[in-house]
Amino acid sequence: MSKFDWQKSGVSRRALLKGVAGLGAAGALGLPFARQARAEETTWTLANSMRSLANPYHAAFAKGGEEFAKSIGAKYEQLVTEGNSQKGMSDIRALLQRTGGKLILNVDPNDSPDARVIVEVVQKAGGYVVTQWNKPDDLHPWDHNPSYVAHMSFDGVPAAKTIAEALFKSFGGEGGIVAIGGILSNVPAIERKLGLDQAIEASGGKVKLLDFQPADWNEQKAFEIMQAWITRFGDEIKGVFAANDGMGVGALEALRQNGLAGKVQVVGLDGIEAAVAAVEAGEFAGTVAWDPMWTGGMGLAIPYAVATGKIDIAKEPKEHREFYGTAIIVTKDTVAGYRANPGKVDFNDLWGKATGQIQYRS
Amino acid sequence: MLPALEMKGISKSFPGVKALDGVSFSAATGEVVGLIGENGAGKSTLLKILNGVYKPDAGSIAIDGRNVEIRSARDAFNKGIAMVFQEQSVISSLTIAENIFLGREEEFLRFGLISKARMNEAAAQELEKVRLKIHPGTLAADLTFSDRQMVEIAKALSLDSRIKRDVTILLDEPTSVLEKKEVAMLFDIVRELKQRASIVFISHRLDEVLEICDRIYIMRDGRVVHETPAANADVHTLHQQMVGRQLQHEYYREEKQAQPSPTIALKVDKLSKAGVFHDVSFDLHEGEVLGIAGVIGSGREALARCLAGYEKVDGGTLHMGGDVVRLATAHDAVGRGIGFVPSERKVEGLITPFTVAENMTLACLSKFTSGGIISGAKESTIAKDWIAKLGIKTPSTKTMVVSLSGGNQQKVVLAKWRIAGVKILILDHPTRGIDVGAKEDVYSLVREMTAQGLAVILLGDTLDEVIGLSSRILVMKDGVVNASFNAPAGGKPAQLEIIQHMM
Amino acid sequence: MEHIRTMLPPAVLVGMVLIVGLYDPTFFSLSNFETVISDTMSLFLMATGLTLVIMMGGIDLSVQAVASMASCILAVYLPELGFLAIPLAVLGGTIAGFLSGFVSIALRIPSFIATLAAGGLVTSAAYWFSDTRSVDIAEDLTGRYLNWSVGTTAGISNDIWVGAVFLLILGVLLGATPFGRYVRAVGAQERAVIASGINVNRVKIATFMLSGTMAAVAGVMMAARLGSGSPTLANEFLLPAIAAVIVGGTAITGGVGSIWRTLVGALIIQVVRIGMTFMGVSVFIQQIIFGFILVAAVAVTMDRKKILVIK
Amino acid sequence: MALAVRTSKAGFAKWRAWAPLAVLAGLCILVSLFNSNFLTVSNSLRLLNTAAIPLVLSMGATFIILMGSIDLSVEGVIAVTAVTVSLLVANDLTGYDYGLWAVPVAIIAGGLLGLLNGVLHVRLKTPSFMTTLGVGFAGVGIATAMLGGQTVRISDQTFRALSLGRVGGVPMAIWIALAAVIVAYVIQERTRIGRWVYAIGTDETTARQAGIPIERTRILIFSLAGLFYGLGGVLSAAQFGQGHALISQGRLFTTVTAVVVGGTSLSGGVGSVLNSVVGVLIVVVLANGMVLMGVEPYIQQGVQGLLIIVAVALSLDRSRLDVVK
Repeated sequence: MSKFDWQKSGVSRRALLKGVAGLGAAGALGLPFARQARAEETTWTLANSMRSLANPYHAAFAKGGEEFAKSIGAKYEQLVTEGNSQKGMSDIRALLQRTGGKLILNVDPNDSPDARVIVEVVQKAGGYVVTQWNKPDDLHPWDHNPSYVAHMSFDGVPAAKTIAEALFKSFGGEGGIVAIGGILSNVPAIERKLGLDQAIEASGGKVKLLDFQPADWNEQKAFEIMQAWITRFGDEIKGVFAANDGMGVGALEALRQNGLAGKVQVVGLDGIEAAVAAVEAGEFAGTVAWDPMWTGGMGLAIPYAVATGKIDIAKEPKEHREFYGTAIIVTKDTVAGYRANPGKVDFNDLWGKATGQIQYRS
Repeated sequence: MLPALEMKGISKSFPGVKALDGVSFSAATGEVVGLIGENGAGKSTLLKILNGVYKPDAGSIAIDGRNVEIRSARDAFNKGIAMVFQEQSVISSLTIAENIFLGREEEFLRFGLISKARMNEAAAQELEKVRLKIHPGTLAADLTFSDRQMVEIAKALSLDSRIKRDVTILLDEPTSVLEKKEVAMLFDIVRELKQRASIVFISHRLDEVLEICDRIYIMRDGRVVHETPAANADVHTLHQQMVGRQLQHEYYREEKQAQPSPTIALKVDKLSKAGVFHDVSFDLHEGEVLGIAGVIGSGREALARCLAGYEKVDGGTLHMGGDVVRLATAHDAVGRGIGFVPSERKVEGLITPFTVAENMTLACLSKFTSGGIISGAKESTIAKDWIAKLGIKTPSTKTMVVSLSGGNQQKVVLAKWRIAGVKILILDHPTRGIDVGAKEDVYSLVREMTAQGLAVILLGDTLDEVIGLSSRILVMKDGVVNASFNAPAGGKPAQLEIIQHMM
Repeated sequence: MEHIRTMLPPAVLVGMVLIVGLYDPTFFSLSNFETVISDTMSLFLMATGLTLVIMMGGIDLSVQAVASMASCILAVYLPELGFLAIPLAVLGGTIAGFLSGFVSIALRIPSFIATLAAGGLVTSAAYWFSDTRSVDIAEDLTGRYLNWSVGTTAGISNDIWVGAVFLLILGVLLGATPFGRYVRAVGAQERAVIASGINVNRVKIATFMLSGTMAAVAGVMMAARLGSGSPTLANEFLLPAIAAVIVGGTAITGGVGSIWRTLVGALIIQVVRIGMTFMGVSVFIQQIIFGFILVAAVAVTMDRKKILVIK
Repeated sequence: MALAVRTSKAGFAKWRAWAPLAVLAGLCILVSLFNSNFLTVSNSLRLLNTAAIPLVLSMGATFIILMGSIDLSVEGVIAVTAVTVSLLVANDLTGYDYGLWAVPVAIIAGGLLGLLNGVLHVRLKTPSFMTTLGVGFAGVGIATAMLGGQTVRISDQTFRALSLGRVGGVPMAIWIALAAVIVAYVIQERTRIGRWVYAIGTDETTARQAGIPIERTRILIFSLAGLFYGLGGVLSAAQFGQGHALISQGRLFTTVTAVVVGGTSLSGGVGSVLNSVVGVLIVVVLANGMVLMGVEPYIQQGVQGLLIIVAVALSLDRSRLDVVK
């Protein structure tokens, strides 16, 4: 509440007024907003880097990082790529420069290839880095000791499979479904589609995939595609699979416009608030919560332990270097429990939620 | 009685030109005042000052005896002065009614909305004044050129019914695009209107001026040189006063007029363009200035543009040096050695934000290129050369042409084609809007070019110019060549002879 | 006065560098400058071709799609074709540029729409080349074939050298050849260029082809840096690239501009972005400030003398 | 004018005015050949419902483009207004509950951003392309900053009825879009600034000569466009039940495309808000149709590109443009 007021009346107006004042003011402009003095030489700066704070998943991711930093009293920096790989990497370089390499970075690379470049620059500068979700298959933390501390991910395939099966169950395990994918070339999009395909195969021909369309992670596009599907397939559609919750919500709203919300169930992944609420309302058959607070906090806690000499990362086993987190399947049955205990993160239990070494397909 | 409008000692300068120099002028209600003079004499500048487009450097304007300052077109309108522009100012995407009342829609507002019905009704009344029987809701884009002109006039006349006092209407060459019938009608309107208005009438057509005006001002080089009641004037004296010199042949460098060579530079055979001109045939000889006379709508402009490859023809053939040539684009024409000096200098002739040197070399850059790179040295050498040759007044070769005077700009265009080495040059109003000194330079240049064997097709700014410069004159009317005159040095045809075939 | 105008964009850049550097002196280091410049190169290269199109008075909205497609072609064909994959990828961009130009000229469709639509076609092609995946480039292939982009020469990153080479080539092309002059002339007053007998359509097509080519070069460099090609690799690059061109002082209406201005523009954008990170400006307001600095920078760097009506 | 002769428009050119409608009809026929459900009442309503937000946005964009300018701030303005309205109606973040009163506030917020566009563009004399690009960036930033990294979900069902409710069996959003079209049409046809937009877009010099206040009109039109985007933002929030900075992703180019496909010329002066209605429907039917016809997903963008070229090629009246850029 108070945060909202501050943001709205303070920052935006001030920025608006001063932004116009021209370039001379541009430098001065930054000053009032500087959140902290420059880094001192001796302490570590912690930073999370991700696509954007405008989506709920990453907002929670950032919060996890902030909380961990608060818990140890360290400086925390937030970087966003705005979907632009180049910007993401430039910001990281700038931060390395500013901190003289004393940087602990937890990064969700904009695109998997970015990870290699990021690891290399951090290693060169003497910082520590953990990557999330995206990295090339042949890039491994143990090849970059000690800077590249770990890669964390969630296995999209089994999660998507489980959630798809929850969807099938919602309509009795027999009928047609439609599926909305992410950007075709994104790794999570590919994994989640694969999980769906496995679930369909496992149904033994009882569930039919009527159509698959990518909506590029965009809820608006998902909305429009869903509208068209309702026309094309009518009541053949028994369920909707969306590769993330945002698109799932878009599809749900299209169903709602046609009086089908709740009648045709939707599933998604990511566990955003809107989706969890829809599970409670009986409109989503389920979602998968990735525990972004854990991702955002633990991605800094582990390298901090390495940087401060608490652990020797080179001696850790591979399942502590590349590992999956614990995905929480949220369905009608489990949602109450999930609400009651949304997964408190214990920053001292470094690998408590790790669930095995990452497997490479393909 | 006080004159409705009086200007005293008005002066106005533009970079490089003194457009008006101490001009005094008056018009009273019930009077049609003619304003004549060659292009560049300062008439349009005077009108634009009255219309608030320009501010005078010196002098005063009085309306009904009170000194006023005219700040904008809107202001002029509120003070009872309306103008019909020489360049049309009808907006094609609006209807006739909307054009008439553009910027003055208040009177049709009801709860902030324009009542189209009332606006159309009011517009219909204005259209009636110009006897235009077209629905006022028609888009201006769908009108013919002369109808647009009538709309323009209606727009000015709408002042009459909206201002309580007597008004002044400025007509800047309103007849140039009108048919004879329409001109007669316009004159009826003017006669009717002058009961309660003073009217300033500008035209190149001296007979029209004599017919409609009560009093005539003759301007030359930015000054009023004569003022005479129309009853005492005749075309011949008016013309002489306008041109201001007895020795026509000296002005046009007649002594240097070359004898055309028998070699044919361009043979035009039954050239046609649907609805514009048809079956035009002539031979253009090397060293010849071929003048084409005709009113707007005679097809001569279109013919010139076709010969320059700007527009496509529908029929007929062109021969150059024994080949049949097709001039589908300007690229083809230039490739064949045909250059065009357009009337719209700043649009088609020059790239105004480019430098003098860049403009001069534009048509033949390859000549100044070695290994794919433009040689700045070569470029500036040739530019300096031509600046000297043509007496172009410019601070340097690197000056943007936008800052040169009209005459100097035109010389840059001519230099461009000379540098490109064209064999045929088509001059479309080459002296439009440039001052007398520059005009004489252009004339000298034309003589010099023809002496070197170039062939020139001339669409003169004035008939006088066509006669003075040309060695042969074609007269076009309604898209066909109506007559042809030889005009050797010392044996020039008379204006009236030619005008007969034009009208 | 003319010279002051010309020097405004670099002055703005220097001013920004000073502001950031005074706030945090670690910004002032050779290695940091090298990093900043080298990070700017892909944006700069993408903006170079665009500069030509904008100077001509058009716009090319397909550049990011073209760069992405080039990255896909490179990644897919590098294992089979080796070095040849590089010219192939660049050629892909040239063809895409030709397509944009052809549609715009032959059908007389404004370049805004023609290139927007062509961008859609190119994206489809990128998906087709990459089989809708992002394609990794193996490290040994990068070492063997792409060192000209990712390595260092004389202690300076090769991408800076590549950028410098193209700055030189395109600078000369635009500043000292007939083609460059025609491009500028078309932007300033197309009808006068036509009237001077120049085949304007050819100039236009060539400009679009160059734009596509340079976008592809940028795409190849991005793929080399990231070790992968993907149909979405250059997403979010289009608007910054246009901004780089305009902030450098090239007029959106055409006729005025140059390649070095675009380099300066790209550097300004990079310094603003990096500078905010250096100064610790909250990410929540970085974008707001970025937006207004863009407007302010254009207001300062724009040369209004040659532009009559601002739309 | 060098070329004094201007003949009345030929019959073919007249036909062009109807080309966008013909393209739309052709497209509809094509799609219904593949899928008979296409031309049903329920699908038509669904299409119109999908078209509602783009319609509202295109109304604003049309005025800007008619003026010969461009507005790239669409997405930023929508983001700000969607977030504003989400925070003011009953929601899970702020505790405010102003109900429908939030709607005018959000729309006015859009208008203010539009005003900012106009003032910066006119006063700083920066081209609208860059001004609106900058303001657009800033808008997305403001929306992000307003939420401060949090998410907001709307719980106010009265507000959501703006999108979900039905009147006479027709979704509310369609009625609102229809109202927006009517308002835009009245502004275009019956108000002074509506007519001045044409005058400015066709010939700014003449418009100035006629005493039209060019600067003020430009600023007003940018503000007006902001109001329409604001309404679009409100409808987006109502449609998805939440507000976030990315809610408008992808709206910019679809809006401009729709306006141009409808036959409004980017060089100004030619077109109408009604053209944009047709243009939006073409774009929406195209997207809908590709799913209905089962076009392979990865070539959809290509097909869309091709069809846009075809549509624009058919509907542009090129006789009016001597130079195409």
